[in-house]
Amino acid sequence: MRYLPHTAADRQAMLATIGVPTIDALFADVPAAARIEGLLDLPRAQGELEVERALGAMAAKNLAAGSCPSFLGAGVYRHHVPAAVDHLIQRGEFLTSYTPYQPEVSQGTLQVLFEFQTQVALITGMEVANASMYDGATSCAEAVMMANRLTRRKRAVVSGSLHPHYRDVTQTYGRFVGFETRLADPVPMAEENLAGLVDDQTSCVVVQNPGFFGELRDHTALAEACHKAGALLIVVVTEPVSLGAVKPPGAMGADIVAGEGQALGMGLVFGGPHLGLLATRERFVRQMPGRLCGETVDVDGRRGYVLTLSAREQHIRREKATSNICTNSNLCALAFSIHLALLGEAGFTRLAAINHGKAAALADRLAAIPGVGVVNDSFFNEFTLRLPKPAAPVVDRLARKRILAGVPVSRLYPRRKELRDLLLVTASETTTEQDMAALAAALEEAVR
Amino acid sequence: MRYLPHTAADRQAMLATIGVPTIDALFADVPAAARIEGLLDLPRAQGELEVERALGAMAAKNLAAGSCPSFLGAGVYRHHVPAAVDHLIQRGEFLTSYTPYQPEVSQGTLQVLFEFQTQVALITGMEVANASMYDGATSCAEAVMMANRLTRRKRAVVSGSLHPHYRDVTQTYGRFVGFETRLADPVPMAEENLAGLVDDQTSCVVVQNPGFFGELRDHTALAEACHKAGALLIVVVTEPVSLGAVKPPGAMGADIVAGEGQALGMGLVFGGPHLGLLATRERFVRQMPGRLCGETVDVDGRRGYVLTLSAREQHIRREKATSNICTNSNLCALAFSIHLALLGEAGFTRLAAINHGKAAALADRLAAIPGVGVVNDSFFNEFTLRLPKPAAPVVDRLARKRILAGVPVSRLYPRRKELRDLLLVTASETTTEQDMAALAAALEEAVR
Amino acid sequence: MSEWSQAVSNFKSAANETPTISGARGLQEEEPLLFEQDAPSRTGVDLPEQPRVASRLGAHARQGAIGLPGLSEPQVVRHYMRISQKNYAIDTGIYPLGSCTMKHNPRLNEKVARLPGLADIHPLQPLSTVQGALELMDTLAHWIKMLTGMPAVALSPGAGAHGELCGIMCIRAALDARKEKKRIRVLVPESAHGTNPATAAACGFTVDPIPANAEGRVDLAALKAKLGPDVAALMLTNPNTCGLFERDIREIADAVHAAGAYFYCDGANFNAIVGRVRIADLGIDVMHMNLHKTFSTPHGGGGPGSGPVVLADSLAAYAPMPWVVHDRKGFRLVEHKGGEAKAALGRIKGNHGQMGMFVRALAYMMSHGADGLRQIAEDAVLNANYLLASLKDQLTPSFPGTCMHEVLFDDTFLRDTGVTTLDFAKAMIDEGYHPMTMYFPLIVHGALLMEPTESESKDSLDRFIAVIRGLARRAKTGDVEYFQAAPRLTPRRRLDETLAARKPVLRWQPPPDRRAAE
Amino acid sequence: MSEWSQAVSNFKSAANETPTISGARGLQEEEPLLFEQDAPSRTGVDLPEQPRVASRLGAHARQGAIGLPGLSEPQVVRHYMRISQKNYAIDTGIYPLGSCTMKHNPRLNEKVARLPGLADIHPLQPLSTVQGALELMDTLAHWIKMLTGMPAVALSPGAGAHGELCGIMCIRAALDARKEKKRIRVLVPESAHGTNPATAAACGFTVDPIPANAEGRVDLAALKAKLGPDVAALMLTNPNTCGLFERDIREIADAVHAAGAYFYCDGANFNAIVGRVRIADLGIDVMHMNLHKTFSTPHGGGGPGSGPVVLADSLAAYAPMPWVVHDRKGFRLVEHKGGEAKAALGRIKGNHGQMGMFVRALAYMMSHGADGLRQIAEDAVLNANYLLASLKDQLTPSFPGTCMHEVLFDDTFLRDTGVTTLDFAKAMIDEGYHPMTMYFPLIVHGALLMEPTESESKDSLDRFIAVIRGLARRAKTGDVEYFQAAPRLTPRRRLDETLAARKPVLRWQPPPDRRAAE
Ligand SMILES: Cc1ncc(COP(=O)(O)O)c(C=O)c1O
Ligand SMILES: Cc1ncc(COP(=O)(O)O)c(C=O)c1O
Repeated sequence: MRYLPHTAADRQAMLATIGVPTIDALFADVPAAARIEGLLDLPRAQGELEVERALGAMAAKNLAAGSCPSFLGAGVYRHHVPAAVDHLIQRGEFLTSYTPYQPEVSQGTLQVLFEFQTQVALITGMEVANASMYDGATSCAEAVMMANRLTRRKRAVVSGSLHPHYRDVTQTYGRFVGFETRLADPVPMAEENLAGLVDDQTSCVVVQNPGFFGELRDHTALAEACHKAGALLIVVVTEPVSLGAVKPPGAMGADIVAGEGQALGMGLVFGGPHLGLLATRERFVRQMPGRLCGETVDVDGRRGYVLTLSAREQHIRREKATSNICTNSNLCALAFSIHLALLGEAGFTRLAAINHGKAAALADRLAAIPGVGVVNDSFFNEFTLRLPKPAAPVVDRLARKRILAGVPVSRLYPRRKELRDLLLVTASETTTEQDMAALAAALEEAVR
Repeated sequence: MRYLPHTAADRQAMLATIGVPTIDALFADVPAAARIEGLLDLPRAQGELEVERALGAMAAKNLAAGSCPSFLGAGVYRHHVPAAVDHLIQRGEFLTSYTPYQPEVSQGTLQVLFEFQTQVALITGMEVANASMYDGATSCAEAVMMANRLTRRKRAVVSGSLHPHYRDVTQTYGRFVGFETRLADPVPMAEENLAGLVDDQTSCVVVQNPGFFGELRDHTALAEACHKAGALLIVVVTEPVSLGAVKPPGAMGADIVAGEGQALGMGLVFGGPHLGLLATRERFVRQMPGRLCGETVDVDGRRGYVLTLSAREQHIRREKATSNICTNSNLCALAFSIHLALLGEAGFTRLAAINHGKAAALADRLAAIPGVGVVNDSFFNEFTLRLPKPAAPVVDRLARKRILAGVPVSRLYPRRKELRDLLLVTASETTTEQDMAALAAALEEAVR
Repeated sequence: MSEWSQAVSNFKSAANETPTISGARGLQEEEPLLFEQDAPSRTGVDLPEQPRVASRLGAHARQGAIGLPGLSEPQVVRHYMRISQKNYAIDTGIYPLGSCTMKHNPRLNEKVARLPGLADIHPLQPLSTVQGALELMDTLAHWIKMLTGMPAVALSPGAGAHGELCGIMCIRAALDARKEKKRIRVLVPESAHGTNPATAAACGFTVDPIPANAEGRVDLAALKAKLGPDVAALMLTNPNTCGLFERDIREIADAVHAAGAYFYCDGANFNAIVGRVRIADLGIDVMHMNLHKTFSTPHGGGGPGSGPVVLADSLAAYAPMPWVVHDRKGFRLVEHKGGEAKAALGRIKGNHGQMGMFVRALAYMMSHGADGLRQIAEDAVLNANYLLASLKDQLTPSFPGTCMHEVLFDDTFLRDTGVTTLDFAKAMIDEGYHPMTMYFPLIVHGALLMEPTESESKDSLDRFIAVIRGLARRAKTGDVEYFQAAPRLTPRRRLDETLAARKPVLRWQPPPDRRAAE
Repeated sequence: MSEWSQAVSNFKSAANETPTISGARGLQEEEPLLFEQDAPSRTGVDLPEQPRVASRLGAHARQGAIGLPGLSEPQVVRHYMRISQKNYAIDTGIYPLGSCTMKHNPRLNEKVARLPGLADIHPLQPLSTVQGALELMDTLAHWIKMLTGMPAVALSPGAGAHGELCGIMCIRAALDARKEKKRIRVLVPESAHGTNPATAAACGFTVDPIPANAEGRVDLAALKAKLGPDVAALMLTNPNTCGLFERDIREIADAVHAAGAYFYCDGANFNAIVGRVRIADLGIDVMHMNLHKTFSTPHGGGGPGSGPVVLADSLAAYAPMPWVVHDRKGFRLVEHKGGEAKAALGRIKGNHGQMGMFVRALAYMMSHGADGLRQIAEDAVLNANYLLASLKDQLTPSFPGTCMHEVLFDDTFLRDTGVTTLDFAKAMIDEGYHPMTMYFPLIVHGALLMEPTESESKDSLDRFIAVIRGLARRAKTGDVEYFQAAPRLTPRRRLDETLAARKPVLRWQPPPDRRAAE
């Protein structure tokens, strides 16, 4: 077997050194009833060629988004990732290293984290960020738990603008971790009165910007209301590219930003692994979950980096830790950081402007289809269409023509009839004139 | 422009340091008549996405051999290359370094070369090998020039079994470098009497094994005849995988082996870059063309590697050099070496056995088609079919069915009517049962 | 020169016998932060003109600069190349971190994970366009269930700790269904990984530690004594973090079940037993495994991972959404509560789990096959025991007998030398070795926990053994200073962690003058 | 431990202040040869059973073992990871090798070169199945012709020297066609790259050197004096290897043509003038360019390259096969002599040229566009002049005035210091810099030829300048020993090249006892 270096002779020699006659002797502690004798009923070892063919056959049954006009978003965004990103993250020194517990031989990963934390803080307008969470949805749930600890309260008010997966995850965590989630209804373009739901038991209000339906809102007043009531404002960002064009949460007075970083550096990957972002104010840092990298010096006085404030973490504090998270999304953070480093200020803001421009152009085009309306009062690169009929069958029909038309809201809210005709549509720098024309034509036909 | 680090301010500051007002001042030596004012009539700079799309569109117009049953060989062979090979050769330390002129910071490349030279010597059964040539064809021509120098003669006798590209290149070199090439006719399965063509002006005889038509021959007697006449025997190998199963040139008394290494580590790449191999006897090494890596020690007595015997090369000897070659095929040599390192003795011999077995199975199958005959008395993984009609139109017809049936000999010898019905067919470890069935069925139909 | 360059060149280290002007040490380059290489307007990505259409941002446009640095592509590539070279990796050497299973990461897996049909698909595409993806998830689930003998698996957890959370939530849900609100204690051996107590506590349970016996295993009597009607679960790692198989595991399971509690198994060390032990037959109710350990998906410097959770019938109904169902119409996803997901505990992660890891893990499983996976366990255990046998006279094994996939030493062999486990580890770094896990598990003094995995050849282990033995001898001869000054040969030497924690600097800040100028 | 391991651990270097047991130095690992890690039967590639069919090898089966080493995949990956880290690369730092144009190699180009539709096509597929590949070659040819203004291009040469061979063959063919057999002399400036005289000599010409004038350019009078009815060609590099534009180039061309000879231009330094100078207007008959220099295809440690040759009408008819023709039926290849290839000199390489390099070079051209390519030349020249201006008071420029893409110094600044150009270069290595080209061109003493290329940022150059100035000062203060002992910080220190050449060891040999045992 190509991955196993031992020859039969090696194994014999090693058993002799150990002083046991057979390998079975080393498994003597296993209760007989649980021993597997012989081989399981699974295929035998296969060569690269066979494995590649088998998985390639599965891959071939899927419609790759890049091979057709594609307008899906709803928390997962397809952007062009520069070739250097994927090349660099595959370097063995990054790819095959562990958590940087030995800083002397991990300065690579540590410097990446320090830079990543800085980038996340900058684009969100926050003071500090951590080294990543699993994904945006779990980051959101952990942000609520963090707010609970900071406020010593246990009730979260959740906007209807929050992505339904984030709502669900936060609710699940709430049920088992022990906090209450008050969920506002998902209403496109609602002017929610969340401040009105804040009481003295409320630890935080969770909103998303751009919202799930694509709408943009300024939460400055909400932040003030929260603070007045002793609660915190958590702003979720599912499309980080928006931060190149849109007022950042930090400028609205957000206390915690929970985000999804996937749009930068990663592909779609059918939804994971993605990248949970978490940023906050400096004074809250000791209640943050997850790893933090900090600057220090070595014994020679030279600048270097270490994991720090570990007294929050499970491996030091065990049951008193701020979170149970251990492995996070380091390699995704690296991809995000490289992509953002390549973009820089000029590229990032321009990318955002192009995304917005394409979406605006697309919205105009689709709004011209009889019976189809754009619901949004504002948006970044994603907006909601109202169709004259249920959206899901329309999307299925277009998929048969190899057009991925968007996300029918019913996929995420199957039981809400009032959302049945809504379709989320996203454009990006990858969207071409031909893509738009193809969608417009096919949609017009489908809703006729 | 993403690859250019200077800002306008940088350029200004640097011009000021230099003490010239504008960049034009630095181009003052260019005759006015040859200056390009403004921009050439070529497209402007494009982003990654645009370039990728444009080249992707060209790629999409080709039929990738891996996407259909494919049986082409004739000097270029498609094998499965383990994923680790392509990953490792892309490491920037290998990919973006120059020729290892500074050994202290090039031990990576140098150790690779030392290992590569050893591997090539081992599989060819020769004493030493160099660090690579451009490709098999130029390696063959340089081998003849080397033989000319060693024998101080200027006539090469060339077998009809030699690949026509190699024959052509050797002939072109002969014409301009100044040596004679006596070409035997290409006759499938000929028992050539090349020894009979050797005279006291003959520097070498060039044969290929497996021959162009796939046949295997033992050239031991020919080697003896050459040596008796003061000439050298050059054996060409275009399919290195054959050396895992077939008697190597070194065991036949070859003096020089010129080969093509593409089959190991590289893909097809439409014919280049590939990898020229050149191996010989130790006593001929000072007349070898190309780079050589040798073992030595550093000032601390530690083993290390350097480029050596450079007194043969153009950068030291200029017009007295053994060859004008400078840049060779280093990265291809690396790919070859990694692939062979992964295979090892066991994998290499087994790969060869599988190739042979698949070809034998395919030959049996195709020979059963009425009107179709296998011409070969022996072969490794490639053999010649005689069809009942010209081969080229048959191949074109099968290509329209997305079957790449093989190489019609007429593609390489368009003016030899007697070869018109011949088709070269290759099988390898990548050939499946279904591939064989598809070819057999389509061929049967096409020759009916 | 930039400020950074000056800083580096001003530095003259006492430790550097050959100070350089640049601060570089031959091939070991110094590299500033991205932010220290900024030039406004510069970019490493060329983008087309933006379309001219009316803005829909409303009043929400960003004001002012963000502060991101501008670099060209060559600078960015060089930046990451250079800093990458400051990392140790399994690709460059043995990485014997106990409990982390740092094994070879095949490049085939990276390749297939990047096939557009697997990497470039959106989680919310119509299911008709992702049948192959669902098939892959279903196939992976099949392998996992066959390997463990368990009837159900939840694929969505993002890593091991998330799998624990998932498992403990399932237990909570089951207890809730049984209306057993009073079960608030979770028993956790003292040797457990930190995530175990942290998970139990996060879910509102009280963590009750169980001591180990003299053989490094759960003290069965102590366990039994702690069991009672308020106990929700036992969280047990098996093989445990001392590298030992809990040989009483079936009795433990029986006792736990008899007390009405559930048996959670931390399967982080599944590598030791894959293909040799049927989890279902150990009496386990729920177990997570780490695809980034046993099934070789790369650790990536700390993630991403994937922590599937296998469930016995007792808990299967509570598995979180989503999951894949294969019926006559093909594959589909159960994404919402209700109906067939009536009891499901809900969603614990966005989308459908770590697909990128699923592809890699499945490629790994298929490559090894039933035979190779069993061989993995055997070779991993063989390698650990070979280390044990070859080091036991110089180092001090914490427990008698053979071990499983990892071997635990304590610092008795360093007693009175003045050399600590940490010093010893740092000297290993100079020798070109990543240290083992240190000071964990907590139940032995100055723990050194070594897990070589099956990826190491005998020759590699022999070299490692020679170095460890040499260092141990050196420590015993009293050369304390040598150890205390180690490492000397790394890009940075020992770092001041106290300073880092006391005055946290968690991000780059523009220098004061630059901020003022803006 | 293997023999190799023992050898390494026995080594105690005088230079190593901190000797290690393993021989490793922190992250710098020692790595034996593949052959020293052999275990028979082990393999890193799993292959299926071989089909059971009758052998057709006849009497030609291989007898006995080959001697290839058996390693597993983890070992092989680690082997190449480790040794790769002993290389300097443009990815890790400035690589100012004059005449080599070591510029940034974009990863986009690697990506597109691996598209199956470009990488996985056989050169002898029916032309109907490779129309996109031929289109790509045709597009590349169009760019090259537009950039040079020349009417024809031969794409097949495998590298620069091969392009030279192609060009000189074309000249020979043209002379043959003119029946001018007596033209046997080729004039080559003394500053020329070694491939120039080697190429001319290989084609049977006598090489006649032309001296340089005091300004580092061709001595026009000397050239004219050498021209005569037996002169076949002038081979001139422009910009030349002193980094200077041959400002008399049009007069030179006229003189050459007046004498009935051809003007070959070595275009290795095309990077200096791309987009700013029209080659056709310089009077050049034939010129090669190096796609692996100007157009950034990676050097790969010494190749592969690609050396297309542009031809004036005077020589176009002699271009070697194959070439692409675009007509109404699409793209086709001219592969054989005769017909439209009547005068063609024949084939000089297998297949159709370095397709893999064509893809990369075209991606590079399209990425830069007409505007970016011109900017390349400007920035390359700017960077070289910036080095010149910043170093000229410490080092000694060989010639007055500004330079083009590279700057030439001689060793006058080291006179009487005891430090040689080589010593100086080795001290640069300790500082983390690859040295410049040394002792070339031959026309100045102890040459230091620096070509920064356009890829270096101002900050990178500033750091480089500070180090070079610092070293120059150090040399002048008389610290000879420091330089003579350099490099100290590299995986190996100065290597004994004399020993290597005197007793060549060009391959690994099994140790005697092992051979005996077989
Ligand atoms: C025994 C044990 N349990 C749990 C975990 C946590 O797994 P993860 O890091 O994937 O969250 C680890 C990881 O180190 C472990 O070793
Ligand atoms: C001026 C000059 N001419 C010719 C060559 C030869 O080119 P290649 O190495 O591609 O054969 C070089 C390469 O270094 C060169 O610098």
